Amino acid sequence: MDDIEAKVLSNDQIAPGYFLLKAKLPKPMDPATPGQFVMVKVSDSEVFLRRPFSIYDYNRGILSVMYKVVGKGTASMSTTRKGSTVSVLCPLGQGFTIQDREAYVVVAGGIGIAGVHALAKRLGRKTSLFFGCTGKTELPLIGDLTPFDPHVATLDGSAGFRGNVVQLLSKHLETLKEKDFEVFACGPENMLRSLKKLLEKQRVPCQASFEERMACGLGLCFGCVKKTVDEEDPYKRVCKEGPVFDLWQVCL
Amino acid sequence: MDDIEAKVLSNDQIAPGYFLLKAKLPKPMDPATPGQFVMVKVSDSEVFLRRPFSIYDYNRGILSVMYKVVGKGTASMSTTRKGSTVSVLCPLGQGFTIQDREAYVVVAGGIGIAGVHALAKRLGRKTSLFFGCTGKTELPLIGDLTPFDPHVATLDGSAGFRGNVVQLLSKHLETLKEKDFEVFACGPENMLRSLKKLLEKQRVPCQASFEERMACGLGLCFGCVKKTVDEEDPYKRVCKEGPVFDLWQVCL
Amino acid sequence: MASLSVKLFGRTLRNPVMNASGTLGYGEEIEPLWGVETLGAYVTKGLSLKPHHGNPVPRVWEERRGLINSIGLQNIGVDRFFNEHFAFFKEKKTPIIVNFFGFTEDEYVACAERIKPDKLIVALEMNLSCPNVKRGGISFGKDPDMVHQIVKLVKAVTPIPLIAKLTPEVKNIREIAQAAFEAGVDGFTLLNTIPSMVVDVEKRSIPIRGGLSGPALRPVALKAVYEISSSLPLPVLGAGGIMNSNDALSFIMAGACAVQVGTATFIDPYTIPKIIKGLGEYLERCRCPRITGIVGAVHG
Amino acid sequence: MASLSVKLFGRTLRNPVMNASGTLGYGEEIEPLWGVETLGAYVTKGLSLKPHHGNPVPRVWEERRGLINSIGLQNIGVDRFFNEHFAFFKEKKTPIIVNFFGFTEDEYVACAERIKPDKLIVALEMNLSCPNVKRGGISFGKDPDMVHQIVKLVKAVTPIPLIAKLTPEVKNIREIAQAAFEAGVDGFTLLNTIPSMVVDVEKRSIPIRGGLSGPALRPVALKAVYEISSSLPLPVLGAGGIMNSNDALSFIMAGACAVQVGTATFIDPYTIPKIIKGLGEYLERCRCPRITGIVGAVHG
Ligand SMILES: Cc1cc2nc3c(=O)[nH]c(=O)nc-3n(C[C@H](O)[C@H](O)[C@H](O)COP(=O)(O)OP(=O)(O)OC[C@H]3O[C@@H](n4cnc5c(N)ncnc54)[C@H](O)[C@@H]3O)c2cc1C
Ligand SMILES: Cc1cc2nc3c(=O)[nH]c(=O)nc-3n(C[C@H](O)[C@H](O)[C@H](O)COP(=O)(O)OP(=O)(O)OC[C@H]3O[C@@H](n4cnc5c(N)ncnc54)[C@H](O)[C@@H]3O)c2cc1C
Ligand SMILES: Cc1cc2nc3c(=O)[nH]c(=O)nc-3n(C[C@H](O)[C@H](O)[C@H](O)COP(=O)(O)O)c2cc1C
Ligand SMILES: Cc1cc2nc3c(=O)[nH]c(=O)nc-3n(C[C@H](O)[C@H](O)[C@H](O)COP(=O)(O)O)c2cc1C
Ligand code: FES
Ligand code: FES
Repeated sequence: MDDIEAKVLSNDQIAPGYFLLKAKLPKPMDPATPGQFVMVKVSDSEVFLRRPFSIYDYNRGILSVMYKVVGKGTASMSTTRKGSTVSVLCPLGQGFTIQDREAYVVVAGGIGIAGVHALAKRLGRKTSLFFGCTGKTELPLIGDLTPFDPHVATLDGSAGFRGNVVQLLSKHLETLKEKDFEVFACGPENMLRSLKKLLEKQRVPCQASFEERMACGLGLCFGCVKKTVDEEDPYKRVCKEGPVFDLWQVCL
Repeated sequence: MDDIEAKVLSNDQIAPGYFLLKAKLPKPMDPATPGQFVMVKVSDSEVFLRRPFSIYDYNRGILSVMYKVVGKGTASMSTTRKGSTVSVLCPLGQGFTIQDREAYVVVAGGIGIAGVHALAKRLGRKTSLFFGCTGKTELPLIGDLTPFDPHVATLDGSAGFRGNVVQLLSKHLETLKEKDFEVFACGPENMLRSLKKLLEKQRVPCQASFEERMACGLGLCFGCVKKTVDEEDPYKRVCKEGPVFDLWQVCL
Repeated sequence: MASLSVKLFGRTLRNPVMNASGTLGYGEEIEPLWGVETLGAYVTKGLSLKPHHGNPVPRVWEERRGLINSIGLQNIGVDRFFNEHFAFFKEKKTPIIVNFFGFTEDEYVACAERIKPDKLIVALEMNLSCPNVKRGGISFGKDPDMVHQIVKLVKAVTPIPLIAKLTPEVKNIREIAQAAFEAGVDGFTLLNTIPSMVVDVEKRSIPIRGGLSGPALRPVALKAVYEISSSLPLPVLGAGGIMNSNDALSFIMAGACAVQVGTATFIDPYTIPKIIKGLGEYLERCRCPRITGIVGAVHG
Repeated sequence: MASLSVKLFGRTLRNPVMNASGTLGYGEEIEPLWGVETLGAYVTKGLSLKPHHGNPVPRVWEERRGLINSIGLQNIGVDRFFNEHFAFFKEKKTPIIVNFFGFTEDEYVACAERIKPDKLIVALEMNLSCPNVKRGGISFGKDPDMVHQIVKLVKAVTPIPLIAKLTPEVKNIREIAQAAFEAGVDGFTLLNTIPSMVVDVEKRSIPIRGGLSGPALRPVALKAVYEISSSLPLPVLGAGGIMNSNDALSFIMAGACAVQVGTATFIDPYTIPKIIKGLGEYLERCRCPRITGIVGAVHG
């Protein structure tokens, strides 16, 4: 783990309101597992705290972060120019743990795709990818995951299945029933909630990546907790024990 | 008076630690008299308040400010790039009032030259200019006033008279004695103090430009006062009733 | 076009935005940029029975995102204000709130007595941050009993609505407000500056001790506005680090029926007109017919 | 090489820089970046007799140049801290200051009793910002009598030096400190966060109520440090918006024998090592042999 001054190689809008930032790290980042994240220092006088972003991709010293503009931090990030520097604290948190299974199911909602991108690539074949978004303008978020030919759901029905990604997944669960498989998910909390409902009966093994407002990203402040079933310490830190949790451990 | 977004044409170091900033105003500034000043908004998250600077020169829509780097505001101003914009609130305060006299004497100490530059040009012939500084590295501050062939004093004696500018002036007062003349001064407070002593006997008419820390520059906060001999309202606002005061009115 | 007008003590103000006392001079100073008639009401510089010369310099100091001032309440005195400046507001038909102070109870009372009711005078705003010289210099505003006493005394001598302007340096601002309420005060202005100081590390000196204003004060003032406006049936004017219309809206939704802008004017002298414009745009955007509709919007 | 070491309650600390309680987890969390042995002393997260789960989210919110938190004192309890974490500091030979709290006098006392003297334990730091549930929830730290009482009770059960950590939300911090002093307290930490809140203008809601920390607090904390250190013969630890070595120096010159850094660590996790380095460089620059030489440098 380290705080690294990275040089911005590109920061392109990949879909309306979504950006992909690529930065060159002067020194290699410590080994990272899919699902880990970074804290980015936004150079803007009005932005005080760092902002957390999943490691979308990291290789040969180049870190990629895919982000959605939702507020002042991401808005000012979107204006970052090629050649400028950003400091990134990385890699942070606990990523996904990968066991050998007959099949893997990766479920992503909207920008949640950024949290499972590196994972999907790691899992490779044996993986079926489900991606849900509001409409077809967000399809570019799939980026280089098209080879997985993902099952797509759009809320407005402008592409693929009309509805949310969990409804779409439910139709395919049948085909997987027999297999020993595991689900990996990242997306808005309500998506994870309905996913939990869907998987409840068979209690399919499932790891999910969660979000929470953060101050430090290092486990120092206890500001970013999620409630779990653990009686003794119900509140776990998303930045330290997470962001990836066993779905069955989290209270949703 | 107005708050104007000006475009920086140049911002060059003219002597070690001294800069001349030239900016193009999109619309003409209201008529300004020599000795008036502007409030510059420094675009730096650590700098909260605007900073006051004399109008070094203004013509054909181009405003010039000569400044010395003394702290974080001027330090960050010195990094302002050509092409960037600065907002300047201008013109502010009361400048010098010019009456017809047989002779004029302009006295400037260090960066104080910035406060009398426009004045000297206005007074033209009949003016003798006295400039004091620490050493010859600061002579470039005289800039385009060399035609006045100024009497120069340096504290280290590296150029002209060795000593301070008031000592130098005292040697020349003789020659002026007979005449009806007026002194105009701008410089550090201790220079103005000794100037006052020097002129006390004959109580030569003298206008001097003063400095004080400012918040608003508009007369709103009463933060920038100088003590005067006025019994009823001793504290006058440098930004509103000043920066130019009748030397004999000010308590030094 | 949505309406920004608000009622305060039976008077209608064209909008809920005022300057904070002591941050817009005597009113004329801002004329070259915009007119005081732009304001919902002009709040006077702090006035006292006798003129005050104020403190020596430095009187202002920059803090990261804040300002520390020790003006020392320089003012020309209540009589000269009305002789020399009141006509200006009459002519501009701009309602005013008269901020005043004293260092003894008698001074407060005598000063309030001099101010004759006028249809342009919306209220008197008493600055309770002043030291009570007869009580070892502790601010009137820190002690519930002193607050109760001074409010009672002043109410007894003036028919003009009385606003108590409170200091943040208190144990429990609710208790202070309660004391003023029971003594018959008509409203509150929250907050005044927070006592603070600066150390110059190079010179190893204390260049200034004074009141901190600006953004640093905002979340504290916001909480005070919320607590008082949700617990007492009196109008509250919000002040403290309001820099833009979003900040103004947060104070209004927290329960302020009007806001006062101080330090922000020093950074951008057009802040007040911009805020007024911004409030109008917000109402349009969320199809809200009038600003009064969102006062206290966050109250449970 | 100038000396940064300071003496506190007879113990020698390698430097005067500590983390502020609750801003460096349980200590191990920072290991990947730098070791706790870098610190003059490690200040524990606030500990209580029984574990506390803390508040629901959001627990942190960004303010312009400040942070508002409502962690709710989540902690594993004093016993588990000593069973599970103390060994780590033993092994690293890092002195610690044990921050603790309670919601009743009994909880404070019982918690303090559990902490056995140890050569690594420099002091207990009692967080007086907690609500006294038996007194309508007013913070212990706001009332001189409550402060006197609780300090007396705790001193009676522990031989370990006791530091009172005060809240800024008081009428007169000198009066509070005096009460603690008379009850036998051994030192002070100034300040804790300022109660504040946020309004979300779009959602028209109050996303968080909590304590404001960071630069906004600095000039207020600095004044408190100056006032207390210049009026009472006890060591003062300064905390509040210290972001760099210049800020640290201003607290030290104002009279703090050590400083605590909190929020700044969240923005730059290397702030503490950088400050330690900066203090050393300052001493070299002005040829000052030891940091203790400039403690209280601005005192008249
Ligand atoms: C572990 C982790 C990984 C993340 N990965 C990504 C990613 O790869 N791409 C991406 O676009 N976003 C990601 N996020 C969310 C991202 O951090 C927030 O969108 C961002 O911090 C918002 O900052 P802002 O200043 O633009 O918004 P703010 O102005 O701070 O707030 C605007 C909105 O964003 C929400 N928000 C603020 N902070 C967070 C947060 N930490 N988590 C969730 N919502 C927040 C607020 O609730 C508010 O509605 C991740 C969050 C976490 C915790
Ligand atoms: C009417 C007026 C006209 C001026 N004209 C010029 C000019 O033409 N060229 C020029 O270089 N400077 C001029 N000054 C001084 C200039 O405003 C200050 O040097 C500047 O504000 C310092 O800002 P800073 O952030 O760099 O310094 P800070 O970090 O704010 O302070 C560093 C040092 O500068 C001093 N200082 C800060 N503010 C002022 C101030 N307002 N007046 C005097 N000293 C101050 C402080 O005492 C301190 O010692 C003028 C000042 C006034 C009041
Ligand atoms: C320069 C200055 C002068 C002030 N003078 C007064 C005053 O005379 N009376 C008063 O009640 N408050 C006075 N205040 C406090 C302001 O009215 C206001 O309450 C405070 O500054 C918080 O608002 P702000 O953060 O918008 O500045 C003054 C503040 C400043 C900065
Ligand atoms: C996230 C967070 C948690 C805190 N927890 C505690 C605590 O448990 N006990 C305590 O006495 N102070 C606590 N504080 C207050 C800090 O110790 C410190 O007094 C305050 O934050 C001011 O310092 P700073 O501005 O450097 O952060 C906490 C502050 C923050 C930001
Ligand atoms: S953000 Fe500080 S503990 Fe997670
Ligand atoms: S700077 Fe505000 S009155 Fe002069």
